[in-house]
Amino acid sequence: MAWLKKTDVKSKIPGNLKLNIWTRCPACQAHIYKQEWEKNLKVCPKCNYHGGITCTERLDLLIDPGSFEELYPDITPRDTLNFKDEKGSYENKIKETISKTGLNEAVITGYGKINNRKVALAIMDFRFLGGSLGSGTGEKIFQTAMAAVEHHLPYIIVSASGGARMQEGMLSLMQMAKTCTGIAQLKKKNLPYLSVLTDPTSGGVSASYAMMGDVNIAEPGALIAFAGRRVIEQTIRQKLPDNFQTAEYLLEQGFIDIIVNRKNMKDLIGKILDFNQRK
Amino acid sequence: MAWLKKTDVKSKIPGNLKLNIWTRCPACQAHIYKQEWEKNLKVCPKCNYHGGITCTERLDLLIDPGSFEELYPDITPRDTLNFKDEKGSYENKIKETISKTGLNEAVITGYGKINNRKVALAIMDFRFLGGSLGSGTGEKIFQTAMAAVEHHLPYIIVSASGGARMQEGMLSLMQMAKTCTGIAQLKKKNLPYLSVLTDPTSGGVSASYAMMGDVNIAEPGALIAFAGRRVIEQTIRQKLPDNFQTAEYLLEQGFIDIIVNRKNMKDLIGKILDFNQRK
Amino acid sequence: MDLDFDKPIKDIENKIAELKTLNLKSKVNFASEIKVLEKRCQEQIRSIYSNLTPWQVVQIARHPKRPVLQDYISLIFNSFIELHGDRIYADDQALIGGLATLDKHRVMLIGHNKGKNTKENIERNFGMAKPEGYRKALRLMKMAEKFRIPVLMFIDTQGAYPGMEAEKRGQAEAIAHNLTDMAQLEVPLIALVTGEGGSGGAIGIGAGDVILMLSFSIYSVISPEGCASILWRNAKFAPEAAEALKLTAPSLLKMGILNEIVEEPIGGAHRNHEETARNIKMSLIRHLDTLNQIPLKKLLKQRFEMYARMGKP
Amino acid sequence: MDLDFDKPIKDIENKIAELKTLNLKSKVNFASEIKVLEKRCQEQIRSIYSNLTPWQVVQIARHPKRPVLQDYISLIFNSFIELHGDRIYADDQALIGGLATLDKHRVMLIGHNKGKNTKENIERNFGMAKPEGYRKALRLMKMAEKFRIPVLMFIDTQGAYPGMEAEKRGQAEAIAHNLTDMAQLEVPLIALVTGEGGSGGAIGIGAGDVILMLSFSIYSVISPEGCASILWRNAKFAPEAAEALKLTAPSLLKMGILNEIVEEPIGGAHRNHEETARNIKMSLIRHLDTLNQIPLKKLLKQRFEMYARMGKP
Ligand SMILES: [Zn+2]
Ligand SMILES: [Zn+2]
Repeated sequence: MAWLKKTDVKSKIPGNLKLNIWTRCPACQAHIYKQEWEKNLKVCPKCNYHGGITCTERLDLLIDPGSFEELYPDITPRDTLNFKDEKGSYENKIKETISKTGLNEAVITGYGKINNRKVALAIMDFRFLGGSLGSGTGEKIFQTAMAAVEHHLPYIIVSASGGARMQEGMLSLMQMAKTCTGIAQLKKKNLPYLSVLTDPTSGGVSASYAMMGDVNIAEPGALIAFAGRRVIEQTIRQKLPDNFQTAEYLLEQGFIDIIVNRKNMKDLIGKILDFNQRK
Repeated sequence: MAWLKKTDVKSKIPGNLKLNIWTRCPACQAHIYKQEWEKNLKVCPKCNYHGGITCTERLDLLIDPGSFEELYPDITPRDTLNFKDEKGSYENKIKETISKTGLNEAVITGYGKINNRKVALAIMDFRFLGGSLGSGTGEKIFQTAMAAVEHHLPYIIVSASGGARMQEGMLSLMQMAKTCTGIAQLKKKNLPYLSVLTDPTSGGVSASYAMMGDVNIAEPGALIAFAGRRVIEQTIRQKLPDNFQTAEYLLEQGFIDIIVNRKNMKDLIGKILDFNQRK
Repeated sequence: MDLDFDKPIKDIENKIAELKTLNLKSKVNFASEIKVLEKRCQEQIRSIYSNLTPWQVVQIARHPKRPVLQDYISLIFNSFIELHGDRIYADDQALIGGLATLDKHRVMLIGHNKGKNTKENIERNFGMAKPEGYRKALRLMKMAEKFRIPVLMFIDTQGAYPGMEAEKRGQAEAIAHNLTDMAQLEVPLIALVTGEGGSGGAIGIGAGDVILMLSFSIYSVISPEGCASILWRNAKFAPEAAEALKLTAPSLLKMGILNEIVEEPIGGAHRNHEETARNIKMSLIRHLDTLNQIPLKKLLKQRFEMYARMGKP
Repeated sequence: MDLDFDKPIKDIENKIAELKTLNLKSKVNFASEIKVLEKRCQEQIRSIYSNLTPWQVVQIARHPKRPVLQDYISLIFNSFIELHGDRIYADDQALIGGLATLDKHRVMLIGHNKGKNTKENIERNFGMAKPEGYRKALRLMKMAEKFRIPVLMFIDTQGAYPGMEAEKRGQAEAIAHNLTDMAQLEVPLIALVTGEGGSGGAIGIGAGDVILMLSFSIYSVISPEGCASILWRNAKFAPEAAEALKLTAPSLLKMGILNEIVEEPIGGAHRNHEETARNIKMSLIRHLDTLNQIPLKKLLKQRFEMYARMGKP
């Protein structure tokens, strides 16, 4: 349930290029103008690899400009366990992460509009401790579900997470139950809940709210998993299929409704929400 | 969805035995005193093979003596399609079957008591046109479900059927939807429904009410199937495992809750019903 | 595949084609002859298709040129968002579903997905669904219930797939489960048999508030071949069995199984996909308009009573 | 398997055994010496077991002689009717369930099913359930809801099985589904960690109204070895990770994760199955008596609030 390392998330600049105007696609290794890479929403124009994006970039892609009202911006992780590992304390790690990312938690939440329809949303950010599910993360996702219930809004969660946050121990594991308690409330009130699974969505996040969308939408090629690939390989002592735990594999296995390119995501979500006729 | 032939249902008497006091187990071929066979409820004392029994024999095994109140005894099959095959008309076949079995339909239904608790029940009889699901069969099973709903009783159905009744065409197929409509009413009212699957339970019966028990109970070795073995072998062109479509196989595959010997069936049902605390 | 009873029609059609070729090549104009032949051809079609035996209808219902679900999706619906998977085991391409718009109506469309060629048919298992197909269908019906949109079910299958794996994974349970939950589903359900309505595999997505059939579709408890091989002990008596089973739309309408027949063009749906689609569209819209007006409680009561009546002595 | 920190206890026990043998063989009576040693042994046990490190507790929680579900079934419950299968794919023997009576209470009992020897453990996959296990658990919980009987969940697993097939069939979906539906389940849910509470595999049947732990059981978001190999880059730092993760019952009680600790006998459950079972039984009956008094609406509200509070800043 621990978060996965994802070393290839940042694009590496080829060393032989003096000017900092190129980037390289981590999937197909194609050299791409940085400008083009950005303009193309960090999607490789050659192989359709969907690179990681920040929660604010995601927000811009999904909701009408200027429509975001943030909720619970001040919630930050707390080091309840006084957790220390080889490299130091969790408390210091939190501080560093906050100052490096400018984020207070691995998710931003709030209201926004999609084609002028108000929705509640939560967008995870992998840069913040691997998008791990800490108590603050869980609290924000849960409270936003409650806000959706209160105001009768659809809820959209965009996941990007390695799983539970080890440094919060059982408090982290319990966030699976807590967030699902929120999802259960939406379900009870028959409010639409769309889950968007991006690269990667794994461990305790895939085994809680991320898998429970009325519609589960994924980005192409996204890694979606419960257990890590290496753990599984050690368990079964055999090689796994190449596309194992990709969005495409999960669609075939029946867990993903639809895979959509990043640039069409907003349009698709808007269209699906149009179908809800419940007043 | 047509009923299956079941040639081995009647015990064959070894020809070399002049006196009619022996029978032979169709499964292990052991010679058994007829008296012992009957006393043992038509279960082979050597191999535990559960032979077919009539609906009245089943009734005696399941409910408190003298507690049966029959419902809808006069419902008989009707030849709505005016169905004729090579060997004659369905109408004649109905007449013959009624006079041969003394039954009016492939199921008897009514109220009875299990350890002094009133239940609604339906017991199928394979002798009546292979226990096939005709309009009369469906009507009785459906109406008894409604009676259970009205009087707030648990419902127990003992299935023994080759499937749909071809000679009633689509009217037979529609009994699957009709009986499940009855089961849905029980479900809505949270009334316990126990399904007992005996040898054989297949086709349109397994694909409707028989599979929908809160608890699915089977007799040892019972054939439980959707499609016939031969049809499957023709489709996949390979041999099937020996225990394929037995109660034991279905338990492993997750569709049967519990397999119980005939002599313990009443006790088990009584105990399960004791668990229902809903008033 | 040409149907044998279509031969007189084919003959005239061939003659017309010949004359048309001549028209191009030679100076003589055969326009009036062609007109006469075309009229005769129409008459021939009308005469043959108004006196079909049940076994001939079976042939038409199975015609490889008959429109399949993907044809209807593009001809009838303004948009379709396919949704995949049963959230348990797999995505069955033999039975697909998704969100569709039909004029002003938003619906959940579910249907058997026969292919238009061998490759497609292999991918889609010839429209014979496995338990995961029926479970996907139920999942989508429950989504429709949540969204309060009606469910349209297009039926066209030889039957539920009778393979070992399907049996192992609970074909019977999946169908039974659907029938039980459909009885209480809180949105209108419209079933339409477009081609073959094959037994449990058909009714597994067929227990609607309204049951419609195209005029040359069939709906049967068992295939004529299967019935013949059991009751006549030889599959070659399939025509007799087809007759006896009363599996055509007019027979079933008379027996009260159907609510309505959707007319196919003269000569069958395979001769004119567009007209077939138009007729279906009109019928669906009419029924959606009606069903959407019915209060939920009454809808469920009507559905209950409809199935309570089925085959009532 | 002997625990290394048990060595001083073992030494005294061996000496006692020696004297007892001598007692039989020789004329000299060592009764008083034995008495002294037995007292010292008890003191030794008490002293060791009241100062355990978290890593030592992990060893106890995993002790092969520690009681498993089948021990508890026979020691705690008056009767048990096992119910099989998820009605979808399989019957998972790593996670079993059924109808059980406990004194005057009727309950649905669900639990991880570790074996008592290698053969049993292979049959039961060492108590590591696959999706079908979690789906069976949910089916049984819904049956309990229908019958209005409480659900008891005995947790003892390294984790949900991390195999390819389990992953393929939706381990994540199965656990998520359970957590979501348990939040609204209309009967009391009591979870008890008896041995290892391994991550998602534990919480998949663990989101109860009341969460209990045996005093030397553990409950953790990740195994100490797993945590060490990620954060310390070497599994041999498991003791450090065990310390950091705060995975023992007293730590978790302090953090508000647990409602209560069920005391094990001095020296751990593996030294006295009967006493362990008695303590569990008393605790369960007390909680059942309390929970059964709470009106449904209040029960659901309390459960909601309990999880809303978890880790609230
Ligand atoms: Zn690329
Ligand atoms: Zn025998």
